[in-house]
Amino acid sequence: SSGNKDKVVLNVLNYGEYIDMDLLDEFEKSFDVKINYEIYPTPEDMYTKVKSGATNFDLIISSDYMIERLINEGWVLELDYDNIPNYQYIDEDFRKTAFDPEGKYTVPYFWGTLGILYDTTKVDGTPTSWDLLWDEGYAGQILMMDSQRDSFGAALKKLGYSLNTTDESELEEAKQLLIQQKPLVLAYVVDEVRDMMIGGEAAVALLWSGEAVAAMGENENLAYYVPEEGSNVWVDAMFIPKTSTHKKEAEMFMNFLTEKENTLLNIDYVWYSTVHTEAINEVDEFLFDNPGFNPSDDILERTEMFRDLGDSLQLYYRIWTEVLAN
Amino acid sequence: MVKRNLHKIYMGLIFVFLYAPILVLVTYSFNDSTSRGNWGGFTLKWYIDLFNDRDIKTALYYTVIVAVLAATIATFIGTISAIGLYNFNKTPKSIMVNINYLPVVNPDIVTGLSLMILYLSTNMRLGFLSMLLSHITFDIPFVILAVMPKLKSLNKHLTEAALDLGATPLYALRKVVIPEIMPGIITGFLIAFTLSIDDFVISFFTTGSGVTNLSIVIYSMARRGVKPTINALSTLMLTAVLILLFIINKRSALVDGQKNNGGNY
Amino acid sequence: MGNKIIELKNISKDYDVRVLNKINLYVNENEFLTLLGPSGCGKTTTLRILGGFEFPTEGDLFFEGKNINNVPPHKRQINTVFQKYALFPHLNIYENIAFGLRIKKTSDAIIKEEVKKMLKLVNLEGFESRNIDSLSGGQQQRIAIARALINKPKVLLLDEPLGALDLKLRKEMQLELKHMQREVGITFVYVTHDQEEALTMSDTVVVMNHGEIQQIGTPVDIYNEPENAFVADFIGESNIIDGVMNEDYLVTFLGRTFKCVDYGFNKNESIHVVLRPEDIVMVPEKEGYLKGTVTSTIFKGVHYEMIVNVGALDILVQSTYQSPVGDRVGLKFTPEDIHIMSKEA
Amino acid sequence: MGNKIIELKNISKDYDVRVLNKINLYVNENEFLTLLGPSGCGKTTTLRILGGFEFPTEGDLFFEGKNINNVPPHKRQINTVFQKYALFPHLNIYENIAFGLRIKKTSDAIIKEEVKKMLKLVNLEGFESRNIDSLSGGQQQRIAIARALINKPKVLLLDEPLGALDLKLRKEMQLELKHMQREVGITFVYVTHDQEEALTMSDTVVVMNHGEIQQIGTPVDIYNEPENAFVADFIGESNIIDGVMNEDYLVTFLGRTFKCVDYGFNKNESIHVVLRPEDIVMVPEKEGYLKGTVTSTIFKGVHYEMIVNVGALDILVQSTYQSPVGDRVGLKFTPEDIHIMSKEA
Amino acid sequence: MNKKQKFFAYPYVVWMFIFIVLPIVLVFLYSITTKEVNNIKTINFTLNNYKLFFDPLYIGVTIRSINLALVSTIFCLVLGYPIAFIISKINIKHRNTVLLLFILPMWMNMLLRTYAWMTILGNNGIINNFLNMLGFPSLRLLYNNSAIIIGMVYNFLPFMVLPIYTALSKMDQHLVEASHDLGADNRTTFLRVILPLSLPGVISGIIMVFMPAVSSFVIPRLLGGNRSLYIGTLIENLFLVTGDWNFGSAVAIMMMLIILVSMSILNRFDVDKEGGGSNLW
Ligand SMILES: Nc1ncnc2c1ncn2[C@@H]1O[C@H](COP(=O)(O)OP(=O)(O)OP(=O)(O)O)[C@@H](O)[C@H]1O
Ligand SMILES: Nc1ncnc2c1ncn2[C@@H]1O[C@H](COP(=O)(O)OP(=O)(O)OP(=O)(O)O)[C@@H](O)[C@H]1O
Ligand SMILES: [Mg+2]
Ligand SMILES: [Mg+2]
Repeated sequence: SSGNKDKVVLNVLNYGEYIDMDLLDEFEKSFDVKINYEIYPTPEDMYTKVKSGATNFDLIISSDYMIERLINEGWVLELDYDNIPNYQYIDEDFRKTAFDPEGKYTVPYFWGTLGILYDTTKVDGTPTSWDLLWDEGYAGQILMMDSQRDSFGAALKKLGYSLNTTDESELEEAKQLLIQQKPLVLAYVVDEVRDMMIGGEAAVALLWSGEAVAAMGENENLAYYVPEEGSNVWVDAMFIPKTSTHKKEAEMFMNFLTEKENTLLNIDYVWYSTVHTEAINEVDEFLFDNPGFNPSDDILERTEMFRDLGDSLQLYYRIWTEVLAN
Repeated sequence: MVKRNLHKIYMGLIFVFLYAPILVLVTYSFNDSTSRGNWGGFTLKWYIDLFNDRDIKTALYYTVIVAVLAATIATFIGTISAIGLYNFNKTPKSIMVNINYLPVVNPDIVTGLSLMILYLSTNMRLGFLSMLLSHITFDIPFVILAVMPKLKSLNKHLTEAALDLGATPLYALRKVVIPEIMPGIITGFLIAFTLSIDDFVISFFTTGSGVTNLSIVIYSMARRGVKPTINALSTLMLTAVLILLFIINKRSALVDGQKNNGGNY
Repeated sequence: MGNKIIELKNISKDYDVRVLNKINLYVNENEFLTLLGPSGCGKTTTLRILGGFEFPTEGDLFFEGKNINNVPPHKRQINTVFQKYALFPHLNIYENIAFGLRIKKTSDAIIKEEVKKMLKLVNLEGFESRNIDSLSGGQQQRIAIARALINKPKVLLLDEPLGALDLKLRKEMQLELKHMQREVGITFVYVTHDQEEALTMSDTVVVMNHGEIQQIGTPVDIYNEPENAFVADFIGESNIIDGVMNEDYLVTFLGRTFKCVDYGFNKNESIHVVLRPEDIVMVPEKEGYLKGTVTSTIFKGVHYEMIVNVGALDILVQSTYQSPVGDRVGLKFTPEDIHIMSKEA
Repeated sequence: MGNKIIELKNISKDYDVRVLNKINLYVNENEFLTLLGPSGCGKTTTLRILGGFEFPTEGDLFFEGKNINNVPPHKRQINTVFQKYALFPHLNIYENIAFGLRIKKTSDAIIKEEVKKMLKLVNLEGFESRNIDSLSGGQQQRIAIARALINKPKVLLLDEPLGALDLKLRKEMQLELKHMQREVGITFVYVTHDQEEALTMSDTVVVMNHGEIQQIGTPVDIYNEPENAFVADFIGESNIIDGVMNEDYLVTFLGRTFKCVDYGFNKNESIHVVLRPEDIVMVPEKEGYLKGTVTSTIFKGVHYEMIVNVGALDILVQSTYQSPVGDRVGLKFTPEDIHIMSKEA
Repeated sequence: MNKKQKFFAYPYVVWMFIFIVLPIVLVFLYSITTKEVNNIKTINFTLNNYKLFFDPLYIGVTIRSINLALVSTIFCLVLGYPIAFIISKINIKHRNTVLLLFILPMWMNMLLRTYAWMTILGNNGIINNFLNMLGFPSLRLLYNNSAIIIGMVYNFLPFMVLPIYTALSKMDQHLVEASHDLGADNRTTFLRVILPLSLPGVISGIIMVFMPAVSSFVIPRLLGGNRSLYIGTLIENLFLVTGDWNFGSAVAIMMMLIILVSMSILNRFDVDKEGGGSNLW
């Protein structure tokens, strides 16, 4: 629209479909900044892209363990929280996380859990355990995720181990469990789980809470739970990579997104759990009462966050390859 | 006669096979539900959304611009180079033709990443230009592969005749060789355009600075479920192309007609 | 006639093998020169070297005294009518013929007029907007001629331009071409494997075989004084008989000794005797110098062609009167009809 | 000769326009029949209908008495030598020739022998493993002939098979083909636009023009008794002169009255007089029936061809003696040399 | 043609070197080193990446991928040849339209089209709904090898049809006539003349289908439900998820080798004998 050369250009990188685009327009308008908005499909894609240094991003939204990795590699700038007054509304529980233990680098964006979405018309009773994913009664109706950390997470938790274990024998056990499960699995998918569950294509699915909530909004026969053995909780957060040349404007944008009104707009678009202490009280009833969106505290106590595993990650890759190639 | 009908039935089935997914896609662009799984009634809202969708609009813009530019430039370079290569001696020619084959053989992801490494090691800023260059690079081989056989089947006496009649080699090229190999050039262009418009992997790794294309948008959306807006967009594009085809057909019929009637100038 | 317009000096051409071997030849201005020879003897190759489409492996090519070895085709004032037409399939007939003028940016009005004239010349008026594919071979050939002539070149190269035409049209076109050549004063280098055509049209005939020139001369020279058996045999049908030259004006062949008009050979030199079929007169058996049996007789319109077996040899004889197969006949000829050729020529 | 092997009844063929119009024709077994006519007259089209590659728009086609309108080419015992060779580029020469036998699952040994025989026949021994592209036009044509003949078809269709050969080779091949046709007893339907070739080889000549048959007859009939001016003109070079038939055996043309051998015309009927150039004798001016000036003289090898202007008309004359251009000469001929043709034929 | 026109190709020869050869050299460099190649000082050469490739695990993946690609290619050939043949027989006026209609679906995004196939083939998909309506039980159509093959055939069929069509349409019709004339019926003519003459097109088609089929990762993932690992997915994972570019490069180089070798084998059957499969379209 405006060809003003002197305008600050903010390079933003985010998952696709993870923000209400109107907010970008509004921010541009009110702060006279131009936003170059780019999207990516997976955290790994993000990592490759950022590390390539092709674009000097100013603000990135991504997931916990990937942020941790970048922080560990010294790629993330400390924030000046004075520029982000709205940070006060962020739930204390999310300010100091495993990936940012001192709360220096990030502003949390959304969060969620890993759990099981199931079709009440096809599943008897009220399951509470990971065992449902290994239930031979649902052979050919189980959807797993094509995501090694999540799939291993389910297996490890079922076995009572940590999500972040690097113990080879524990992993070997988990691998055997996954191989044993393979004949029951309809598909290893990521992108389509929600649509498939809405369409009644499968009975049980390993899924993230936000997707589950969205699916439940479309199909009332669906239910979601976080298994009692424990599970994964994840947090997506905003941070500023060291390549940024407009740190101040990036912080302004973080503040902007953390405003209550804007958070509500975003919730309405994204449907993941919010970290905003004020906004949570103003979401509509369906969301507020939904265990996917607003899990009870005891569920949270049972969950664990993914950590950056450093070089041990290779081990996961190798055994996941063996699971798939089997 | 029976055979004729068999042909028709076979082609009919093939076209059903080819267009069934397209039909599904078009149908779901009118689906009043965000999910592909179920039918929520008829709506036009995705078409309205489309015009307000900033993401999709920029992506569409870059997709079309890059595809048109890359296909055009690649067709130009490819045609010229094919003519050049055609005149190479046997061994260098076969080496070049084989190198030319490599991008076709290579997995996109390898091409994309290796091009990215190339740009970065030359300190080139990723963005529109790098994406365009990459598209041109993987388009050219297909153009060459489309043009080369036409050159081979070209009666070589035609060029000679043109030269003989006083045409400079360049004039002969423009007025005789190019028109003669035009079908190959058009095929090459179409293939290049098709590849460009559909490319995700190579674009993703070689773009930056806010430049995206539709494929990147679609792939990045996939996690959260592809919005039916994209279906609406595809439907519109399909319609546009069909209308274009129709017009071209009408026009060429007209031109043909003129050819047959006029001529006495 | 005039000066040499084209000169070939020691031109050779190798592909996998040598297809032209040390060709020396000049063409005078306004001359009608014909390359004549059997299929594969190198006629087309010679023409392509003149046109600039092939480069000689050895030797030099001169045009108006200047070496043009390295001048590209479009800069030579030479136009070609190709053996396989080479019409532009994407252009209609009008545009094919107009091609050369369009390059020169001639005005549309003049082009129109010239094309019309050319179409008339080749007997294809009204074909302007037709497609190349819709023409018969003969028609295509004629368009190719029109396309080359419209450029008014200094030299026109024609590679069997009339090969696809029927005899009637061919004869008309022969006269037409010859006429045109005289009128516009263009030098023609003409390739044919039709001996009669060569004799009819040419000022000079160049007889080739196996990539070498066998004889250069006027039609009359070539026909009446062939320099070797190949030429004699190739030009017109000849009976070629082994013989011995006893002394000047005396030759022995087929077991008999004849008077003749040739001299200058070594005593008892082995030679070829050439007897033209039309020079031999068929007479009752006892009157003939040679006696034999008619083994074949073919109607050729103008005359009958008969083969007479004289024991060791078949002799070809032409006559307007037919002798039935099986007849015993005698053959007679005058000393002037006996042509003697050295075997080494 | 024998029974009708092929019969065409009222065959017509339309493309955009009518190119064959009500062709009626039969071919006898073992006959050598030639279709002769100018370029574009429909010869190839007729042959393609016989071969089964085109379907007649109207009319019926019989083979040995059976209607074969709807019989596909491969079921017809007819083979074709195509005008543009149509050799298989993916096969070498051996395999091209062997093609027909391979289909019949002939044993390799026999194929080898037969191919060898055929290659010898067409004078291309040792070419077995050569590539098609490496052959000259004439050589390709000969391979095409060999490929068709190896099948020993009942009828062989040949579309100007010798068109690309030089005269010498053409004459040899003419004799060869004729010989072979007699030997193996194949019916030949031959297309040519070369009148001499037609006369030389054929048992029957069919003269066509504009898609219609002009005359069917033996070579001698066609040459000596042309049914109309087109045939007379097309077969051999003729002088065709307007005249009036005063009464039987008496004709007036060019202002003089002559005796002739024709009769049966109406009194004072307008007719065409045909005078063959070779029948006209050139005499001193005062001895001639017609007097004129020589305007052109061309050496043709066997004879000279001169044009004599007799005021209203140019008369073509052939003679072994040359009269220089500008000479006043007289022309003489006998009553037998005057051929009268009705104008309506 | 004019020898000088060689120069036309020189710019592209330079281009090829920069944009094709150089990147592949980079990939090769990655495949024979450990970690980054950017820093010349820390470069360490190794053949371990290739050794790893010959692990039965990856050999299994490779063989499975080749099998799948072969089957898809054969299906494309069997389905595509008749299509090319029929199109080449269509009246010239309509031919281009039919060809365009044939390419047109490829202008819709591949991911979208593949999703559409999921809608068609799913357990509650269009086909199964239809079957249920007629009273038949549902079929398991999605997430198996047949679904992958359908997807591959769907996406790559035009790559088979176009080159064959081109070869057929430039064939001299007189050759077919000559064959009939020499006694060959339609079948024999097809086998002995048409097929051999269209062989260059068939070879191009096979190459053009086999190559993307063997390296595709989207189709096995979406339509195959990722139930088994294929080489394309492997490479993608290695580059994107694992970030093991070195091994990824080795696998990519091996895949290129496999394809190049099969190409050169195929080209032996090419009657044009030009090498490099220069007969596409
Ligand atoms: N490009 C080429 N490569 C190899 N050999 C060739 C080439 N062109 C011609 N020849 C060979 O050179 C010889 C002479 O060929 P050329 O075409 O000049 O003969 P020609 O006298 O014109 O014959 P024709 O009367 O059949 O046209 C032939 O043996 C031919 O096979
Ligand atoms: N497929 C076709 N479509 C339209 N017209 C055609 C077709 N084939 C031939 N003709 C026309 O039919 C007429 C007869 O053609 P044909 O090929 O039979 O002539 P021809 O006597 O063999 O001539 P030539 O001696 O030049 O070979 C010509 O005017 C030609 O233009
Ligand atoms: Mg030649
Ligand atoms: Mg013809």
